[in-house]
Amino acid sequence: MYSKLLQLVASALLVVVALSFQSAHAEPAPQQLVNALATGKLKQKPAQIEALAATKNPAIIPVLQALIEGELFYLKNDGQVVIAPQSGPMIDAATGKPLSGLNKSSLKKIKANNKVRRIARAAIAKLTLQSPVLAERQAAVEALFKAAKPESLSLLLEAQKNETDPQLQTRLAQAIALISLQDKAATAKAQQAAIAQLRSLGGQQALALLQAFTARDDIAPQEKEAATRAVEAIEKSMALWGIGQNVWYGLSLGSVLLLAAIGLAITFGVMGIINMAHGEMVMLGAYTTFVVQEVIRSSFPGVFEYSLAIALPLAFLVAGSVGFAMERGIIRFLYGRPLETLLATWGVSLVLQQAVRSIFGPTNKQVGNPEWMSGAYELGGLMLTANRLWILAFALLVFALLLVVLRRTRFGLQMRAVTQNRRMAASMGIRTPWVDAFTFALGSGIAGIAGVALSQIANVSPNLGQTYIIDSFMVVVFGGVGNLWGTLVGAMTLGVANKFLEPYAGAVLAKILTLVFIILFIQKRPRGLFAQKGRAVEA
Amino acid sequence: MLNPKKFLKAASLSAMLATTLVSGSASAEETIKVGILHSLSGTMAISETTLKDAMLMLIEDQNAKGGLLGKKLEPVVVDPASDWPLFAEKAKELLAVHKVDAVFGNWTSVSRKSVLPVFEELNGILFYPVQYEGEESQRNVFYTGAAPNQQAIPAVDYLLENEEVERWVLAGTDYVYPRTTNKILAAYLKAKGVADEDIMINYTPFGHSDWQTIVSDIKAFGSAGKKTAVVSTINGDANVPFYKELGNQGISAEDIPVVAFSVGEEELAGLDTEPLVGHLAAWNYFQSVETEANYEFIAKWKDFTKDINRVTNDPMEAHYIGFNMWVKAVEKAGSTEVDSVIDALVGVSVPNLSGGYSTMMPNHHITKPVLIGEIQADGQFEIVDQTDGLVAGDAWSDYLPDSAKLISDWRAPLSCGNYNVETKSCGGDS
Amino acid sequence: MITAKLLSRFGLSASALIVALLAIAILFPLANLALPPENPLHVPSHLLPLLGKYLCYAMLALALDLVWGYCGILSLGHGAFFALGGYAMGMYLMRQIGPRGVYADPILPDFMVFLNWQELPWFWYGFDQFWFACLMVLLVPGALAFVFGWFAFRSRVTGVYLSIITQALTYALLLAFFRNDMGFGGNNGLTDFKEILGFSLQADSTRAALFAASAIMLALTFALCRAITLSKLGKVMQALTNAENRVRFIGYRVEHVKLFAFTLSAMIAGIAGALYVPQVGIINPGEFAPANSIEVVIWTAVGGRGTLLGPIFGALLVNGGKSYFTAAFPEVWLFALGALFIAVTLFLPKGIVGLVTQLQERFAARKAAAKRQKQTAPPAKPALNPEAAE
Amino acid sequence: MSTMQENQPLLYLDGVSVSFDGFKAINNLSLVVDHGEMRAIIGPNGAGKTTMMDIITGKTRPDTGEVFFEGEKDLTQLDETQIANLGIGRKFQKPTVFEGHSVYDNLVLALKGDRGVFATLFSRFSAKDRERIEEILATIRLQSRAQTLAADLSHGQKQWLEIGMLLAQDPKLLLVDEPVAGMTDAETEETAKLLRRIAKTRSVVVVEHDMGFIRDLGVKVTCLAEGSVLAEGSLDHVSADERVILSYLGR
Repeated sequence: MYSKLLQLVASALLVVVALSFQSAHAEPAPQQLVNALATGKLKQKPAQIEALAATKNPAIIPVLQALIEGELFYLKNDGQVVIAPQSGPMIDAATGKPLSGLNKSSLKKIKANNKVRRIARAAIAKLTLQSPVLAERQAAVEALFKAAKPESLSLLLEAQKNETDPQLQTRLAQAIALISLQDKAATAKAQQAAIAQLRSLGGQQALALLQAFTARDDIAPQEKEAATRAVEAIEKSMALWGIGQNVWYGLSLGSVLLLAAIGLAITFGVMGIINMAHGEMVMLGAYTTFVVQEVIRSSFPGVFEYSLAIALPLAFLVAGSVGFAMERGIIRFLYGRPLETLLATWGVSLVLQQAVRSIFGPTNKQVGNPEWMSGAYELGGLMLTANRLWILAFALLVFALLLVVLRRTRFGLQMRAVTQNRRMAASMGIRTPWVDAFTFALGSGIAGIAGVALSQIANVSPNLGQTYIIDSFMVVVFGGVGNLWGTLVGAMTLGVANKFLEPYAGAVLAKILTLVFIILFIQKRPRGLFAQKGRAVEA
Repeated sequence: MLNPKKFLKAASLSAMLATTLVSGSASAEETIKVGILHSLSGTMAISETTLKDAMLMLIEDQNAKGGLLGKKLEPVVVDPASDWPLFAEKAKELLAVHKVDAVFGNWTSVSRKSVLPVFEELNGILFYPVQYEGEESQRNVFYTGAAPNQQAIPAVDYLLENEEVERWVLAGTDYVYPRTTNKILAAYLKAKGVADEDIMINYTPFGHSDWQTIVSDIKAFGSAGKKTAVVSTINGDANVPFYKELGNQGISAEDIPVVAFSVGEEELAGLDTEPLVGHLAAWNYFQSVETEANYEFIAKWKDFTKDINRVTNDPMEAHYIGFNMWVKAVEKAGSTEVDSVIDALVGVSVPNLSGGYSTMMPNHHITKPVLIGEIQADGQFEIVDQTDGLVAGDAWSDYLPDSAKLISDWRAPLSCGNYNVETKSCGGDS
Repeated sequence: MITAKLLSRFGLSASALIVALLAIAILFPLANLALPPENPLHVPSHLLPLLGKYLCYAMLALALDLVWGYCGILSLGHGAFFALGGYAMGMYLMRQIGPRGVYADPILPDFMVFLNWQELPWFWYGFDQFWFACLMVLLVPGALAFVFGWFAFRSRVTGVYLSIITQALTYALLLAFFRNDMGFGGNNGLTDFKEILGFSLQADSTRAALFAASAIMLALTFALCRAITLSKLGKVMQALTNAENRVRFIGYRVEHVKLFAFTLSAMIAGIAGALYVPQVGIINPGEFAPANSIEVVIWTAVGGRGTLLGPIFGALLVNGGKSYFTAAFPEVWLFALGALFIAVTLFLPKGIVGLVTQLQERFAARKAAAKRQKQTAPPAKPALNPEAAE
Repeated sequence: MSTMQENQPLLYLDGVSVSFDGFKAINNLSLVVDHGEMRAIIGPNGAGKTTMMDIITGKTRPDTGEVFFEGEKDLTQLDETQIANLGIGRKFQKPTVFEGHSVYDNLVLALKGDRGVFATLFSRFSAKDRERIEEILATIRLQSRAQTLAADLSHGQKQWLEIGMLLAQDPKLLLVDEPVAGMTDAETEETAKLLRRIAKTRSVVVVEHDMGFIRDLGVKVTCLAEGSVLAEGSLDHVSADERVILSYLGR
């Protein structure tokens, strides 16, 4: 969230500053100090930046900004530092004048590492803390908040006096609290205020500071007492939020399992085909997304944000038609021999994996996240990442749609009729072979759609399907074969159970325990969570 | 159902088939055979296929230069399918049936461990191109990838010095390489004065895909007011979801940098690196190395694969070095006879791609520079640090009590991979 | 005389297989050790462990067929029993290394020294004794199968539910054995073995002996399975695949019958694993991978399930094919393998053995018809084929 | 056999109820079958006839009520195998034989004997067993088809084979679910004869829809409806009952 916000703000800032800079009557940046950036090793950069910052000249802001963005270069021949944005004209860093007649081969990049970037950001923040632009001030406060260094205390206090925005006021107060709690010279009153402030801020950073504070031996008992109570309060609220967070993680893992399994709930659950190629259908969906994004990148870069929406129907079609072909070509000869479908579909899965490997190569393919699926939302103490949120919503949507198709459409009715009593359905005029083929295609198509969503969080490689196939079978069987609700509840239960075990047992043991749980559960309910009942089952 | 006569016929037929199918193809022209033992299917294909292609390119190149000792080199490619016992079987096939003169291959320690006895028994030569945990030195194996002291320790040094990191998360996949590396690192960090509670060690299974909990733990661990870094020995497949989760939970490299030992250009090709800018990796080679030799190598590679987007990576350079070393050693020995080549290899020096020379040490490890790179938005690394000189691979770590007393020297008179300096004896078998 | 007894007891083709296996057990090692390499009949040294490995796979497939083909229990986790047997043998071989490990620790295997273990975990005790390891080869898979089967069969878990929980079992074991904390060497598993019973594993004679042991063991387990399937219990087992309820209602304890077959099968798989490990030289958690267990099912199906010969042929054929294809067509062999599986399911529903039987029957029928037409031949002999009924 | 057992009815059901998902399949059912008695059970579909058999044979556990065999053996506490070994044989509605085995082997498997796993594994086939099977084959008229695969039998023959298997078990009580469904008239007649002959030596409970067949049997009839007994007595008595006519026969 922060980083996303920062990036946005930073780029806005760049434009604003660049504009204000050009029209400004501020004195130019000190040329000598700017050009010094071209000299020396990485280790000398922090000192160079400090020297620039010490001038308190706003003209250095675009220079530092360019350094952060990796757009600062120097001329190989004379060491003049220039800003070379990815698009647009090059600028002389010291004077801000556009340069012409230079090409990139005559430039050498000025390297920056994390530390340099961090220092540059702090330097910019100090200069923009009192900027008239709200966004700039926000970014500045965030940067100083993160660093929480005593030397910025006076600057922050200064800024606090003049700040008008109430939200930013609070943030400033929090930043000041963070710093003054570490400040040995702070007055008792300031400490009290800081403790209260941090208590309301909450979170790990505040907690750690308060804990460190209580361990100090140069503080008065009242403050120590207050800090201890604040620590307790924060710990308690964090524990509560922690449970909520775990539930969220569990649901989110559950939604991934649900997506992976839902197509299988049709092909395996409803039709009884032990479809080992199910994972490969998911893989096809993911590769479809990759191809769609490739085409968009090369031909229609403008619609990248919609790439997933475009990929969805295509993935459904691609996986669906492969499924259709599979049913027509192979599976229809195997009805009544469910275990042999395992063999044939395993063969199909090998062929599909190798086909994808031959066409696309064995390495991972890059599938990008659209902007709206990046970042995170904070909800109290909960951190909800956007892509997980979308995937959860999407999984539920797919589930609901499938339910509607099965329950409310003619095709769904025919499908259920065929799976329940093939002969009866046939004698009633239902074209059972086509219903079979389309049911299988539907299940495969759904798996393809799942692949689009899973491409956002997983490797897109020929092995993609193999990573999900076992979990998918576990979910369907745990939920009860032939019951969509079972798949939903099964996926969510396993997801949440896994995530609650993980903090105690570690990721590996949690997974083992979940598997053992499934084994034991099946002993208790040999037909899964939502077993079909009645005499029909025995037949 | 079957009568015995028919059965016996079938049995002898299948036995015949078995013999013919493993006896391979005899070629008319006299060639020098080079075995390539990399998985082309299964879970490891993702990394190893590239190395197979790299080897084919190197061999083609050498043949264009006129071959070796006046003969053409002939690559023999087999697919061990990421199946460890199959590695041993295929190694045996390469050595016993195809009679190759050297084998370039394997990725992961377990595959190497699986073939070790085969190379020992049939006296072959194996070049292993991947970074590994060390703790091994075998007469028939030449380790061209990094030992822990050629990757992990310099990376930690960089973070200590440049980022002033005080808290450490050692996150890895649960297998030998991360376990050993983390053990070495923990010992090293403690020696540097890092407290126990400032080190968090976490292991995950292979192919771990749900990183929500662990990433949020890392985040919590890192927001305690001390500068925190993650040292990642997370393996292959699990990296993509790990980095995606890092990006989504908003952990930027400026807050908590992650330094990885198993993430190279090839792995990044499967990722949107925009949110990962600034995370680090330590290798002995990056595609972004600015040397003429490297530019030439990259151009050749893109040309060979007919794909301008193909990237190069560290294990490819390791094969490049290893192959050239072998060629030089064969020329030096004047034959491909295994024992003389093994002897000739020690001390051979060939140019590496980062502008220096790599030398084969008596412990069958090589000297290399160590580079630290930061991930860029274009999927490449920007080199932010480099060791001053070359670092020689250390087979036995000085930070593990039991291995500190071992040394390896395959030159006469010692000729031992695990000589115990305390007991003055060559431990174990050998 | 023995042959006559064999014949009357096991039938023609089964006896032929037993005799052939015993013959192979003697002849192949002889051809390897006694004949000079230039002799056309010489069996090269690298081939023996390879063939030995196939024989172990054949034994595993045979074990699976006993439960799948004869009791209708499709286990997707038989690789687990194989691997456990392998680990038991591997632990013995590890202990045999003694002080010859790279760290020269007299007791602890290298990987333990390496991870700073101070002493041998309790479950490694006893494995320095061959007899104890052999016992464990049988007992560990057997006990696991017994406990697992006890619960599963009593709760009447059947069909895909059973298949999936067997898969969950092997998957859980896979993850568990990957953990270095378990004390089984983690991902690297157990390797770098030196000798068995004092004989070097690198020696051709030891290899030959292991190969012979595999062939003899396969013959023995085959005879055992054959005897069981021909017994009344075998008939009860087969009856399970037709009408489990009927078996129950005429008073057999279905769960006991299944438990017997499952446990025995797991033990056979364990033996196969134990013979496999010294021949391939490594055992690691990869053997627990669910895909491996599925492959066993495929060998069995390719050969023909429900016939004891089928799984043996299937395992030999598929693995031989795999060895060949991975070298001959390393880039595309998966296409060939995948296509093979599809083709077998579509065109050979009863596997290769089924096809042979079918052809034989058709041939016999045509011959009989021709004879009848001629009106000269004596009436066709009744089918002297004990397996025709299967 | 103790005299106490002789005095007790062979099968005793009292106040038995069972419901599936709220649907009461059996509702306060009581039924007594005596030694050597043959009883016919009739009733409309869903009257609970098969469920009643499920309860007697241990396949379904009743929610409430008592089920006793030979006076003291509480069947609700036993499972199918134990109940079968007490001497209760059951023929299913759909003929259930081992289709993969020959007729002869089907009978061999059903033959009374030790059912333990190892006893079965090492069991030897004695001359006495052979005699017994020949006898049963004769009873069910399948001598000529002894070596035929059960799968290749006609529907009626499968029914007979199943009855033959019950005979081989030598049970005290036979539960026969719709034995003549799908049979020709001649076969039906034969089956009635067969059952009457069997009933001379043991108790038989027959569930059937075929009124002609029931009449042929000429035994006491119990009519079930909605899970409880509607009427009991001779066929004429029962078919005269108004409630029976209303709920079953009349429709």
